[in-house]
Amino acid sequence: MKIGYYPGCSLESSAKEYDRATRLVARHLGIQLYDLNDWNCCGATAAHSTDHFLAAALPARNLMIAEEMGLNVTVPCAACYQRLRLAHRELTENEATAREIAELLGRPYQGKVRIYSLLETIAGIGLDQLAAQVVRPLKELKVACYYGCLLVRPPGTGCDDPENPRLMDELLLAAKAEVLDWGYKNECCGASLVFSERRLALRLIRNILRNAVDAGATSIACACPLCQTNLDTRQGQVNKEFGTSFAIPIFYFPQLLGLAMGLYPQDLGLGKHFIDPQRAIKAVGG
Amino acid sequence: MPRIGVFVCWCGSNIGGVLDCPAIAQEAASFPGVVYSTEYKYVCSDPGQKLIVDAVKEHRLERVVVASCSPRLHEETFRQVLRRSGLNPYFFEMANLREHCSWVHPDTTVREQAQRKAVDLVRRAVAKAARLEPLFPGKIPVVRRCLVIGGGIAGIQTALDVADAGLEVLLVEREPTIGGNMVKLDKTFPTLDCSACISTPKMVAVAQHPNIRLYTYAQVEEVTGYIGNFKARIRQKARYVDHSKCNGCGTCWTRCPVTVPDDFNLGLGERGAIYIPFPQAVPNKPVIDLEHCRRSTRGKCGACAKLCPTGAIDYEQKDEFVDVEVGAIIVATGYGLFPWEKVYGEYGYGRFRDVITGLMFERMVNASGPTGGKIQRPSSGKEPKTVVFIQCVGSRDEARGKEYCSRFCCMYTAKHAHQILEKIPGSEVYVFYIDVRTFGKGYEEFYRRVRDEGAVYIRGRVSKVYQDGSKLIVRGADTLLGEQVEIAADMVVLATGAVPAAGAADVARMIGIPQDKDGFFQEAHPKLRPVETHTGGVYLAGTCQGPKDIPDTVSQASGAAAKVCGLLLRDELETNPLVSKVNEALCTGCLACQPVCPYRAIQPVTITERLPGQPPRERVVARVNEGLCQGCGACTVACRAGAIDLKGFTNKQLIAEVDALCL
Amino acid sequence: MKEITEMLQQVAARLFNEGLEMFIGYESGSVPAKARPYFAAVQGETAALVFNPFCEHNLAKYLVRFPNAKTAVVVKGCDAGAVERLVKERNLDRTRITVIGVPCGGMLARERVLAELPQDGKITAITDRRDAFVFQTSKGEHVLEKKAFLLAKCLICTQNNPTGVDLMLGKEAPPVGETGKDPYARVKEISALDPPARAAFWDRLMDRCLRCYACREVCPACSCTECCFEQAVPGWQQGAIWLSKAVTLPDNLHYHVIRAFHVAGRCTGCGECERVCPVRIPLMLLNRKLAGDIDELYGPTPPDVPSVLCTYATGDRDEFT
Amino acid sequence: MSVNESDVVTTAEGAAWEPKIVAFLCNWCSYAGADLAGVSRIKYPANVRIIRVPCSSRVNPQFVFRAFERGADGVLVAGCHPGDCHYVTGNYYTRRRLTLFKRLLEYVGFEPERFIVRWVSASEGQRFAETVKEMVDGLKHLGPQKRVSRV
Repeated sequence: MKIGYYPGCSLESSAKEYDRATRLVARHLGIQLYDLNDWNCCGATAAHSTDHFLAAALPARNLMIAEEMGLNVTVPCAACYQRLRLAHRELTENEATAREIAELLGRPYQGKVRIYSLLETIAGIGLDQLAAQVVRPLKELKVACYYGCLLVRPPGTGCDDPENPRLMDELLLAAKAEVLDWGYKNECCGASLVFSERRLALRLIRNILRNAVDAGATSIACACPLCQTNLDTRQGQVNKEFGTSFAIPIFYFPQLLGLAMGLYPQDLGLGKHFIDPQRAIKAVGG
Repeated sequence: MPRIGVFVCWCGSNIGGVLDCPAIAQEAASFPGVVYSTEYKYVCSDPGQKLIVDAVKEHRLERVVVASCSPRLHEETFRQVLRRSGLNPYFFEMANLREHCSWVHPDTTVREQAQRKAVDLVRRAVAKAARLEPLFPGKIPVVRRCLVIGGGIAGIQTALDVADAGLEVLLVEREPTIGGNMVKLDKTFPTLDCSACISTPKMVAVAQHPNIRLYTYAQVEEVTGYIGNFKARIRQKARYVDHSKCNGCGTCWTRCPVTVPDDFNLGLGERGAIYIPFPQAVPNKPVIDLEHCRRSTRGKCGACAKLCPTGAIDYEQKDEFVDVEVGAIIVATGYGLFPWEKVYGEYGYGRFRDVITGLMFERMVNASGPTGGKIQRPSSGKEPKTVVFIQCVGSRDEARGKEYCSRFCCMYTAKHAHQILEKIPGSEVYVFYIDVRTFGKGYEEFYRRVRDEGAVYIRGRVSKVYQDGSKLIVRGADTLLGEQVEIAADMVVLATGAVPAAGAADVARMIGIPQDKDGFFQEAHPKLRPVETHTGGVYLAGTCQGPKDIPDTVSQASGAAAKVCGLLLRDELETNPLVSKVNEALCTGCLACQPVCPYRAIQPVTITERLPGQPPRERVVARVNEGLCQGCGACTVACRAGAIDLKGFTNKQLIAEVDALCL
Repeated sequence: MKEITEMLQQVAARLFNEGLEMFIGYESGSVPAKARPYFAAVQGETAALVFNPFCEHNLAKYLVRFPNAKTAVVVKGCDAGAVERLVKERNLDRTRITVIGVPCGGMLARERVLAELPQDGKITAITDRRDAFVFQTSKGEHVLEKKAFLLAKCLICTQNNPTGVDLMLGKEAPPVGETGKDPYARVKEISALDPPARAAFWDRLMDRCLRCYACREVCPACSCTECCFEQAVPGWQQGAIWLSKAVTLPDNLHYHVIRAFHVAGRCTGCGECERVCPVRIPLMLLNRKLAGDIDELYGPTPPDVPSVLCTYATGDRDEFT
Repeated sequence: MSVNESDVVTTAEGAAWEPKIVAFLCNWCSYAGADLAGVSRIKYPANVRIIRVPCSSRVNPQFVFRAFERGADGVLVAGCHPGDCHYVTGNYYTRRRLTLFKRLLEYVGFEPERFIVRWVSASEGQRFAETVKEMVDGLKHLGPQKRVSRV
């Protein structure tokens, strides 16, 4: 399978390990990722919360690049994914905006590009195919799949059911992990509120961690750089603020899939965690 | 050319104040066929009517034109005048000088134009009058028997009322017992009297009524015919128990080795493969659910047959068909619950056992229900201390549910809240609502009482329910305080909205009655004909027409019964003579008219045609059933051959009207 | 063309042996480059049957004249729908009819062909060579490119092999119509005119109508027992008189507009009305307009519905709000 | 739409020409709507002449053409809103028939303003009055319909 790849800025910096794990797992599964030529920022947060037009124009350029390359595109970052999907919708449904953007960027967008989250792309090869690649079943791994908000919302734009998403659960089930049903799958992690409303954001993070741990989870899998950062790097602050003692590793889901496929933990960027994942990795024999 | 009389009405100053009525009458006198023309202050008054009667006699009038107000108001009045004058009442035509002329063109600046328009309108009426034909309502005999489909409280009430009037009733219910949803309820709001105590005596009355024939575990499969003369086919599903032998002793159902989740208790309890739905079922005789019966799943058992003292068990029983003739049909198929599990992910898609529906709560709190009246969490069997009610689940939700209000949920939720607070000391009750609608007698008082008892009403929607350990966390918005609220609940009760009963669409298609956009059966007029349908002889009772509570259901059921009595207690029916007719000589039998008719009044018939010099030939032509035709005329235009015409609005008349107006 | 002609004759002979009572096909006309309908009633008459690129007539309507006989009829791709239409509307008993399909390489415009062939040459054979017809004449061979010599309707033809036939003769013919040609091109041109110009266009055409009713007589969708324009009972008690018989512009326009509307959704597009018009009114421009609108607004009509006007969808486009 | 002085057509007698409109109104909605306009005393131009039919589906396109032949300048057909037909489905057929017929009329050269179809419910007296006003304005702008008129 050939597909365009839009890593987005996070995967070039704080979430490098997400990028690395994604590329490795994709290669292993025979998914050929083609980086979009000269891609630009998707416009998340900074642009989309201040300028409606820019919010569509920035991702539009990336879509046009994909269209020129004749490829659909897969997006690992939840925020990028949502920006691209919403821009596609705006461009195909709102003629006036489409015209304005075409003028600005000097080319029209035909609307031919389909935008997939990384979850959909991997699920697209078939769960059986995936299961066949598993050499190290994640049997001991009690994992709570955490989707966050942007991946599944707004309804109709997300990649899965907004109330009870299942895609990541299915993928990790195929890797033989023990996937838990829990209540905070699609809750907000506080995102960038952590800078302006620190206490509020920490409370949100605390709730997620607590619910996962109460459900019996020994690890959390996620599909969004910001979610991972918040849940991973803020655990210490949460513990300090609320007197808790969380120490639960937060994985990117392709990291776990990679482990199951027998890839080396260091190649999957598993050394970059704040919360040491070694115990969890050892538990699955990694 | 018939002799036409024209009567121009002043309607006091309503017409006379704007138009020159004498001048109109004078001009009308010169129209073709007019032999008498006059004006009068109030033609509809007694002396005005006498004027017509006298003029008909004196001037030997054959057609009458009254130029006055809207025919929607007085056409029938004047037809009666013609009848009294000895003329066919359909020899009458009206010109609408008031609503369509004097009232809308009162200004002196357009007086001349208005006057000219009035004359044109009278000319039109005269042109049509000259081409009127005598029409006679047909007479059709009436079968004095009524079919009631559905044996819930609506069907029961309507059947009893019709039967009490001395008419025969066939009551068909698809479940093994009558009683419907009402008999599942525990108490009824706002009086809190026991639902079963007031409905089971009526069920027994149905079973014992000499004029009611009861078909339970049966379905109407086909309906043909028309008002006064329907034919219906009823399928009596095999019960595998011969009810003529069974004495209802109960040995079989207490000893059946199989246990199946019980649909009467919405899965909260269990029953055997041979069962009666509940102890007061009518008839109080069992049926065998062959799908789960061990004899059919494993090939051996036969315990019930061995135990039955009367030898009533018959595993070889087959479905039977009964063909009946009835004069009227009352549809009372009731409602079902909105399938919330498919839609509402935020309430868990039915994954959480302690999220239940209001109807499940009714069964739980019912002393004869699966828990013996104990309120308990389905997950643990423990008594819940904190209960959250969520209103409008499926109702008032354009995006994912239904746009309409289901009407009774506010009140049953208030009742449930009361029951929790009464039965569980120290319990907490929270109700999330959009609006509280207490539309009935004593309802607002009841709602206030429940609030005073301690139920906390929170105005807002619930965004999420999730399991947190043994608790259900309910997160919602309090829109009055502008805050998010989170409640750790033991049980969540959803006020699921009402939708048409499963199979309503099939019933609609079978009988030929329309459904509204939500699938409820469409009444003939939302205000003035709420129990009739557009199909003559078919009436509606209860929630199949739209969500309603028990008092409204019973009222409508009695209303439908009154309509049926009014219909069936006559010897004959008069049919509306303004119906379509087919000129068979012109009809080519293409039947393009057939699908256009909303009343299925057009059917093909084979006629033998004898043309001079040719052998007789069999040919298919369309024929209009005058009992079914309502006179819309859609078929007349669908017929390209011009073979169908509408009596009272014939092509000839309409063309003459066009010509007269354009003169 | 020769083999199809031979097959036709053989099939006809066989059918008569099996009890056929009437065979409707084509024979050569009395003048060159012309064919005409031919009615064989007995075995011995089958030898005159032919098929060539001048068999432009749609023979389906003739079936109505033999309601009680076992009849066979020859149809081209554009004629097959007419039989279907007549059967659907109960004008024909399908069980009595044998429909014989012939593959069609397109029909030729006679005038143009005659102008091309030598005046005193006698046509001895015609062969279909996919892009051209080859004429053998007593004066030698002539190749007539289809693109230049076919009837206009054949150039937009999409169905030159009949469907729903009982018997198909010969091999399937390759497509005839030019690809990419818009059948509604002319309709669109007329629609683009402003109302007065459109009125002038039609008035000029309608003015020359003779009201001979040939268009109606030949039309397979015009199958009323008695045409509504001719229902006349003398005296003042007569039924509705829809239309005066006067040959005036308003009446002519009335006649043609209503006739087109009558066959709306039922017209099979065979083009016979236009072919038989003695004053060359391009009547298919009316039928095609309606067909185009129906296609645009309502799409294909389900097969169990008599016509597009006998059904509806609640979501039909509403141009009246 | 306003009417320019130069557009005003005068009759032989010199009076300003007034268009004549024949209206077919269904008994249950549009006729009742016109009645309501009367009851509510909503004024509208006196150019319209109403013919009552049980349902808009009773209106044969030939009636429309007939009116034009007899000299009508405009024809109006009004019925219940789709979905609200007294006869359940009648106006759905009307909608198909008259959509095609109106397009055909325009195709053969009738101006769109000559033939109008409107949905007018029994409660829409105002809408009926406005429809008539609009039509009269439009027709005054076009002038008399002489093309197929025999008068």
